[in-house]
Amino acid sequence: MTAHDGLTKGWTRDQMAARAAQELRDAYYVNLGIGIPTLVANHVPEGMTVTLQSENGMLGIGPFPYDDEVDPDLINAGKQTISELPHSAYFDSAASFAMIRGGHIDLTVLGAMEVAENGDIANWMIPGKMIKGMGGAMDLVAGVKKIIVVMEHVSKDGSPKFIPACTLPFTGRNVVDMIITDLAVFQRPDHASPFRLLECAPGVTLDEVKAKTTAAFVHV
Amino acid sequence: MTAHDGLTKGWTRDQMAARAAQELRDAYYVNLGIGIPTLVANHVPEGMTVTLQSENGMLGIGPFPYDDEVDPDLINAGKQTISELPHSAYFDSAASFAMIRGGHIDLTVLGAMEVAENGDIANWMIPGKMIKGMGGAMDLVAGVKKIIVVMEHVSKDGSPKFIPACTLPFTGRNVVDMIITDLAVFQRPDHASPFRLLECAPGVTLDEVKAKTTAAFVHV
Amino acid sequence: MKKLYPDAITALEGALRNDMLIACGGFGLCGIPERLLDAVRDSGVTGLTFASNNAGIDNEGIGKLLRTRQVKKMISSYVGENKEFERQYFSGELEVEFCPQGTLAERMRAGGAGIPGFYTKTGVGTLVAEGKEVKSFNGEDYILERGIFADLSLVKAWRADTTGNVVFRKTARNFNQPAATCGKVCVVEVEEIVPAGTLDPDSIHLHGVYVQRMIVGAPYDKKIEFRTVREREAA
Amino acid sequence: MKKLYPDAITALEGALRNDMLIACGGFGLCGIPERLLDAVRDSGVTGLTFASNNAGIDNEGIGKLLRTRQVKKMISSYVGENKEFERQYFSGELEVEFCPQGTLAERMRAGGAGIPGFYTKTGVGTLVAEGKEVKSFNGEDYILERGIFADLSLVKAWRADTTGNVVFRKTARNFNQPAATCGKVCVVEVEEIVPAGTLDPDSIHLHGVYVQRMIVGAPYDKKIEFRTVREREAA
Repeated sequence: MTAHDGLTKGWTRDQMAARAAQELRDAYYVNLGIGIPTLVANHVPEGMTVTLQSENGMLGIGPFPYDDEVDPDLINAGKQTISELPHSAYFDSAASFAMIRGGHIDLTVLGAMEVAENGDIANWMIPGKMIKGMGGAMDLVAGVKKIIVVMEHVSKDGSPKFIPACTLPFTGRNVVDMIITDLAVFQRPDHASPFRLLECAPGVTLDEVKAKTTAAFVHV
Repeated sequence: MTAHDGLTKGWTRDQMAARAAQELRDAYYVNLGIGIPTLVANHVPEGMTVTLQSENGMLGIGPFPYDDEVDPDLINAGKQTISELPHSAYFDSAASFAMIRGGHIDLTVLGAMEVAENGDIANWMIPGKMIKGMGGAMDLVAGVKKIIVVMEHVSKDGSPKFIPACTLPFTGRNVVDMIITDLAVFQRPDHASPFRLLECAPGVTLDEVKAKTTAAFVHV
Repeated sequence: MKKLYPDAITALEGALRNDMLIACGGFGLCGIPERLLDAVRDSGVTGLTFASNNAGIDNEGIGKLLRTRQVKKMISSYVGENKEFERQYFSGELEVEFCPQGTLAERMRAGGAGIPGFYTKTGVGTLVAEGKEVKSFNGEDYILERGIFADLSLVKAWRADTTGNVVFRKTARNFNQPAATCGKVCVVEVEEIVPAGTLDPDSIHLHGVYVQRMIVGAPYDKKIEFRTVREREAA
Repeated sequence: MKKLYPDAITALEGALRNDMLIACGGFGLCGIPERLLDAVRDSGVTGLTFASNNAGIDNEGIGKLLRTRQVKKMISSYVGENKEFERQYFSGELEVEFCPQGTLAERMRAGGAGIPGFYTKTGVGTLVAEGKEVKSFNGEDYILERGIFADLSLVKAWRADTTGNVVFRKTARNFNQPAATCGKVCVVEVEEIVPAGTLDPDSIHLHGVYVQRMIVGAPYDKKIEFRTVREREAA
């Protein structure tokens, strides 16, 4: 059974994560956001060494621990208990963001509420609703070499999320390099170029992507 | 036999260091410059715990090592081999000067070519001669809580070193708290006040100090 | 040089006053100075500003001090999972300065290192940049962020020697190290005190020069926010 | 992920070019990347700028590259004990930017941490402040210093695991840690490589994320600038 059985179309959350994992390269240091981005860790290609950074102070995130190995002093940035790998190492929060801000992390995969056609991203605040804070998201989009957004193509009410300009408060300006949705993948080679439609999910047509996207993008 | 036998007057280098050591307090963290200041370590009062910082990355400087304990990886800021104490600890240069710049070192004792009556100090450069560099001196005078200068009262040609205004390039401006020379001790309670003559060395008169000092200072 | 105090209340004597700024370690509930926060609550001081990545959760960590209305302002990057916080925030009782996580950590480190301001790309063009100076370096905009100079640092660590050399354990290090450096007085609670010479001198995370007072807070009942586990494969 | 190279020349392949900026660790002769500096000399690249606390001594450390006229400029805090340096300096062949030791270390750390500028009290009102922006914070003047963004970092360490986690030994750590972080490419020479999992994960001084290439440079004949000893008391 696959998700592309004709009844559903587009990518599942796990397939979106798998698509993002195709952007990994050997020896990459990677920071994964909460939600779908976390699933990317399950799709690291065989034989590739990818080291996951957790911004609360760890390189080399291991899988969830066995029940009898749970350690309250060992959590990820989502505050979930995790485990250690042989090459794991710890550091403080200032050192952690020195790595991030200093451009030493190769790739981050983040969720978003909105991405604008110029690469702006909004993912931390809805005015009038409870504001929880930006956590490390602003630091990540400002500092990491490559920024991949993984998100549903449209919001629950059906409105596009890849749009001409963000309506919500920005997390970062002109920072996104790639967008992976359940319907399509968009990419741009640099921050002066427009996004280009790279591929559509199985069963998804260009027309459907166009209909559900208000952002301008290039396509073949 | 003492130095005050009537034949000599004023303090020896070692006595100047001993006088500076009277400014130590229990639990102080202290950075000692090269030369006379280094001798201060020999005069830490009995029962007092003073921790010496070396700006190349060590807290808890021990004495020179025994010949068979010399370790090329263990030197002080003067590049001399030293030894370790039970509470010694190491760190990198950025961390070392974070301590210094951040005001966490209680006291530093430094040499000087000139000190001005407003607390300016010059101790790193003579124009026209080979410039070796300021090393950590500018950081120390800018960051340490209390700055004590230990120097000969006059230079080799007999000219005063505690003067109205520095003639040599500054190491720091309005930073010196106390001056200990072979003839006298000057102190000021804060950086807005003038220096006050605190004491004269045995056999030294106020008139002699006045004659050999061009800086204005307060005295009883 | 006696840095070890018998308990948290004694260790905080003379170090607390109303309307002070406290830098506090911890990430979520991981590595929070529980004993010291309890003692701050019991002291009754009010009008506190906390520089702390999080605000605890209901009745844990700084959350305890929110409940007693002792906190005036939080400087934090993430304050979710806290109903009382939400209530006070919406009613205007509690002021919040949102600060990106890395900027917050760097501001603490800067304060500790005598650096009153530094430039960062983080937050450029966002709400975080409002009211802040912008400067261009090599054609790119950066904003000026300020060092945090706190009145008091509250820190949770793993082990310390009698002279105040401190080590943390795993991800409980987090904000504890930078928070420790930026306070006029730093009080550290540890799980264990060991004799000087026990800890590896090459492996000290927080040096004695930063630590004025210490207590042993053990035994700790460390709380976990999200307990996630995997199944052991059948043999 | 293969970070270990067979020798210094191989490890520097493609990383060297004329007129580049190199951040280099070491304090005096303590913790200098001897093998890598030899390989830079042998490569013949010229017009180099070194950010390094010292300039070596005659025919040791960077002193070797001064002798071969490969160095255009030094960014240093102390350059004494070096006759050839003195000669080139006075003849105008060598440019020197004197930088206070703590400012130099912080500039390297800032470059590594993505901070293009920071304010410091060090050097205010001195020659070091000339041409630099001054800004007042709480009534006190500070000068703007710039982060160092180097093309290459040359580092000497004690041990590393195969993934590039590095530890230093005693005061040989010095500038090696901050220098390592501020280069586009960081090459580290170590005394020993150990398997991943050997080093204490709480005690890594330089994390693998910063280290692109490594070599084992042992055996080392570590030189001492000033050998000072004390007499053993008679039994």
